[in-house]
Amino acid sequence: MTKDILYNYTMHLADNALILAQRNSEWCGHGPVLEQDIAITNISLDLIGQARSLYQYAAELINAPSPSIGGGRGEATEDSLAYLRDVRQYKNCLLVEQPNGDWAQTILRQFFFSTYQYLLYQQLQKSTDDTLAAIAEKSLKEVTYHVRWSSEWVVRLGDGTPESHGRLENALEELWMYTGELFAPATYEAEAVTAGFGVEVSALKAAWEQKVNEIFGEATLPDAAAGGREGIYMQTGGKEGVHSEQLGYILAELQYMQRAYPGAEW
Amino acid sequence: MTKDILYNYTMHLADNALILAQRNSEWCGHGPVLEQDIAITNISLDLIGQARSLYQYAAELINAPSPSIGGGRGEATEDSLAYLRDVRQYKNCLLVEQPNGDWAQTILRQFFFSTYQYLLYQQLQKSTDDTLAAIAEKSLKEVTYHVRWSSEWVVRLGDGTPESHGRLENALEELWMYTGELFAPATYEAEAVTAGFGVEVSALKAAWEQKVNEIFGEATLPDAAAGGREGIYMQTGGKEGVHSEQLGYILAELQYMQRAYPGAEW
Amino acid sequence: MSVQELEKIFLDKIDQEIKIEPKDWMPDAYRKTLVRQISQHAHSEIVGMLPEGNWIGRAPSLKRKAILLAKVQDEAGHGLYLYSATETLGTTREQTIVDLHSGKAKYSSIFNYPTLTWADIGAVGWLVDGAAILNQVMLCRTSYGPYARAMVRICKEESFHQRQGFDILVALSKGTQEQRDMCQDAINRWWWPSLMMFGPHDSESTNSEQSTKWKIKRMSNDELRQKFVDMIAEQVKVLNMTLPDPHLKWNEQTNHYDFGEINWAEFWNVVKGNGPCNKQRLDARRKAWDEGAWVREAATAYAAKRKARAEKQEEKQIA
Amino acid sequence: MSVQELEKIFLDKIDQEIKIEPKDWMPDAYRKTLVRQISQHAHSEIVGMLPEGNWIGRAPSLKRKAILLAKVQDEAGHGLYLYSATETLGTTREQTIVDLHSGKAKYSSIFNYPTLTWADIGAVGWLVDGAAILNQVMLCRTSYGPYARAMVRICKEESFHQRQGFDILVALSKGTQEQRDMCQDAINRWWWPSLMMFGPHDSESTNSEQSTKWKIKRMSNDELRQKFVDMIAEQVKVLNMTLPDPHLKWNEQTNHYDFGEINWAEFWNVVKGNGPCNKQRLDARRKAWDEGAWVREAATAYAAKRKARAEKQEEKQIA
Repeated sequence: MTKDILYNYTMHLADNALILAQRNSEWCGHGPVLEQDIAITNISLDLIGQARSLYQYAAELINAPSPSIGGGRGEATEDSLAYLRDVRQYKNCLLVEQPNGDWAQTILRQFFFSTYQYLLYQQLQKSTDDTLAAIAEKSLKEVTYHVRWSSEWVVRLGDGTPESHGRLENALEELWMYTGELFAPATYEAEAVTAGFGVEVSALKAAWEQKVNEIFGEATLPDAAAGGREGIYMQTGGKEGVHSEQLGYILAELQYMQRAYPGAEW
Repeated sequence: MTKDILYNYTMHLADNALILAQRNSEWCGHGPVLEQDIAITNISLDLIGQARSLYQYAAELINAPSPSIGGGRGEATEDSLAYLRDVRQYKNCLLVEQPNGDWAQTILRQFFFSTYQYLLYQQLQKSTDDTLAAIAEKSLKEVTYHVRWSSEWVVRLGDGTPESHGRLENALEELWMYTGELFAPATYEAEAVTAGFGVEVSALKAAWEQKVNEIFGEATLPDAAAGGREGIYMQTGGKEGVHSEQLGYILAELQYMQRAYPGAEW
Repeated sequence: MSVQELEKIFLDKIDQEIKIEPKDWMPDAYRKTLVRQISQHAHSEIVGMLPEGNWIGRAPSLKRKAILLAKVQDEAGHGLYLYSATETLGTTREQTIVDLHSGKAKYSSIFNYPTLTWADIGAVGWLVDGAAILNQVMLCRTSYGPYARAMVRICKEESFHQRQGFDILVALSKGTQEQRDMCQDAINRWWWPSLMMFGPHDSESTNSEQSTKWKIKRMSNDELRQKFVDMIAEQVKVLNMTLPDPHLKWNEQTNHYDFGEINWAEFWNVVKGNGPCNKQRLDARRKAWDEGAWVREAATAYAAKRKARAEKQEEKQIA
Repeated sequence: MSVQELEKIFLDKIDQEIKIEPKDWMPDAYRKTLVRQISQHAHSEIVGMLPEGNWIGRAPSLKRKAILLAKVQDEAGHGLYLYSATETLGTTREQTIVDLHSGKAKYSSIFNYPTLTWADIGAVGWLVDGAAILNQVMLCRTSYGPYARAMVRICKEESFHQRQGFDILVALSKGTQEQRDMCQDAINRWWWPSLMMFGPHDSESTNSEQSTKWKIKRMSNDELRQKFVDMIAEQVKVLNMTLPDPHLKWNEQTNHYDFGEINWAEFWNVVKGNGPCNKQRLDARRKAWDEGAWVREAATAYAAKRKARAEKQEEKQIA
């Protein structure tokens, strides 16, 4: 039972990292300036690295003798978990699957997510589960950089030109409704807290808002939850597998080779 | 041997129809005006119908006792042929896999292709292969409408506003280089002519150019091969399976379900 | 004639089941109600193309692809009939569409849910079209002639669509374990939203009473909903699936199925614009419209040129 | 000093294998040749990101995805080093990029071929990077200092890339029949274009002679090509694959592989802009640049604001 929770919890963390990595990697070769092409690819690489560690751990959990989780397709591996689950099995939050849009939208998505992930991993380092704690600790350095880089860009765009300011506001319009889900615990997150190894995400909200508002201040934007966004309804569902229509297309591309050539080694 | 040729020839015709149908269907629900949303969807439906007849025939050929073709995955069906071949096995011409672009590009692609297909099917009706002849005859009515509809739109855009005229010219810039392949016989097309059931595509070129120039005249465009396009190099390869990078993405979406749920009936 | 006399003639026609036609006098509120309802219905057809269109590219067989494509095309056709019906009431298609894009006009909230798997296409056909049909069958006898006649055409096609949707689910229900799970999951997600399609309880429904008097509506929301539950609760047995309602139970007394309470907070929330896809649906429609502007302009410009040329030709021939 | 004297100093340095540095006097033609060659090299790195980037989203395992992403990122880095090297010669990065987009500057024609299957990613790494490395190893000793130093850094990474490409093909060669077919097919399509990467025969090469005198180039096109053939003809055996050349044969006399004649018509055709992807590659680069304009402007505007604020702050502190 605890193992089921641990598995789901780990998969959620892994899916978040993989889907955002996949989205960011669409920029590779198409960035607005070479240095930033490199930077966003770097973040993508960090996130794939995190995803791999987490999937590997989840695969271990599945493969260890215990009947309840049910891998189905033989020995689970990081690749079977990433490439052979369909939309309803994916547990990432809605935020990370949203389209790249323009650079402002990509930056803001990264800033929202990295700020959350930073706070999450800070707590997760202290998890009673040693593997999760170790992965969080190792990833925290990377995430610290992601927060810094995306914060700087939010400020640069917000306090840049009228056009960049406007585009950042549009991005906010697109993405704000997906931020609430980060702090609304899914079943397995609540269970993971009870079981002792999970982080209480609702408790991260205040610190997250503080950081967002601090950076928004520098970016000459009103507070994120102000400026007409006070009452915006927060979308949820992704963490429980009820996604937007975006994810199906992401998976069709991501998984093509493993689906088309079942059982092959690469 | 003749059966191999017949199979390849039929698959080429089928792939052309399917890939263009798939492209056109991307407009469904997103057309510039409701009546045209319906019209382009209709063309898509006609093309899927043609593709199905042709794949069914190809599957019959494969399934009939004869060792040489090699289906590989058990009994061939229209769906196994459409959904379980990868890029290098697809035999459609490059023209039909090009992106929809704007309405002008979609229209011009359709006009170029339908005009070609009309001339092709006219000849194919007389094929010594009864099934191909019957499919061509049945499809010819549909294609006649596709030619009329797309011709009317070429004229409307060309002789509409300066913007629509300009967009049509851009479309011409994008697509002209893919028209030569229609009339450059692939190996199996040449063999099919020799075997007696195929159409000599190079012989269709003059009539095609005449029709194109007639419509371009009405559309206040210079002749298609004039206006700086005289020496444009014609891209080939699609009919022999050497495609543009577009096709991989088309297939990833088209084939997702059959790849993800192998062997399932729908 | 005085307004009172005109109104009497109007109400007499309604009484005698004579259809009201575009040129007939009708009360402003009747006209307004119809415009609101028919355009909302038209928009539902058009916006409804999006969740189903989402699976055209990925339909799992060529046959299913063709059927789905034809179905979504039919919906565009229904949209056309209905926009024409609103035009008989003096509102142009363009104005109607502008109202959709501005958020002033509504469309059925059901289309603000995402289609996540292929099974959703089956569930939408079976449940959503199934619910729509009950409403539409009633509207075939609505008092406004053009609306009633549009409905007759639409109903024929819709019942076909519902069978196709059910057929998708039948195939899944006979399939692999993965397919059966997909089927049940889609039913679970679409059941409650499809019950919401009939609108609030009769006691809460603000527009219903007057509409019933005018015979625009001929059955109440709750009556239609009960009919739907009774129908689906039987059909779901054929699929060997269940409806996600622990309170669903045949009631010997009423000869109907009892069922649980709808989550009305969710209903109103989606109506208010907070459904999972409200923004995506409107954005997609606006994008299609805005990016199509130059095409419509070109068509208009060309038609004008042609007309001018034809007139010139005529002048010449006369001269 | 007279130009003659300056030129003598310059040529003496070349003779004595002393690197030419940015502040040194150099003949205009030397500078021009270098700008042309280094910027072409830089553009090749950047355009070269596209065919490989095409498979990042579809890489067949997470490990391969990470490796490929890192590789394409390295290429962006190489582009940066090389743009910096052209800047030392007085040409800005922006100007260099404008020349690429206008079609004035060239890039390696190999990147105008499409990557159609995953095996192409292996073949590109093995053959294309393999060919590039031979050229680059030579350029580590080129006479212009900043170029030579950039090459030293690049070479280290490139040989790593080539091994990774080969490793992809090794996995395929040990895989299923489909994978082995995919591998052979990719080799068939990439072999001849990679031979063309070394440029025309020495007898046809217009720029070579002067470049050799100035020690920009230190081996001829044909020498490098032969080295490449000798290397690949051995490595292909490890894969149990073949090269698509019936004339390929070990020659005991020359101690080299003989090989067939290149299709020079195809070579020149692609150089002229008629390759399968010339238009797509340039369009993609232009699009990235144009759509990034507002981002670059915002960064510039923000930097200027910051600077102005800092200066104001300083003034206050002084006052």
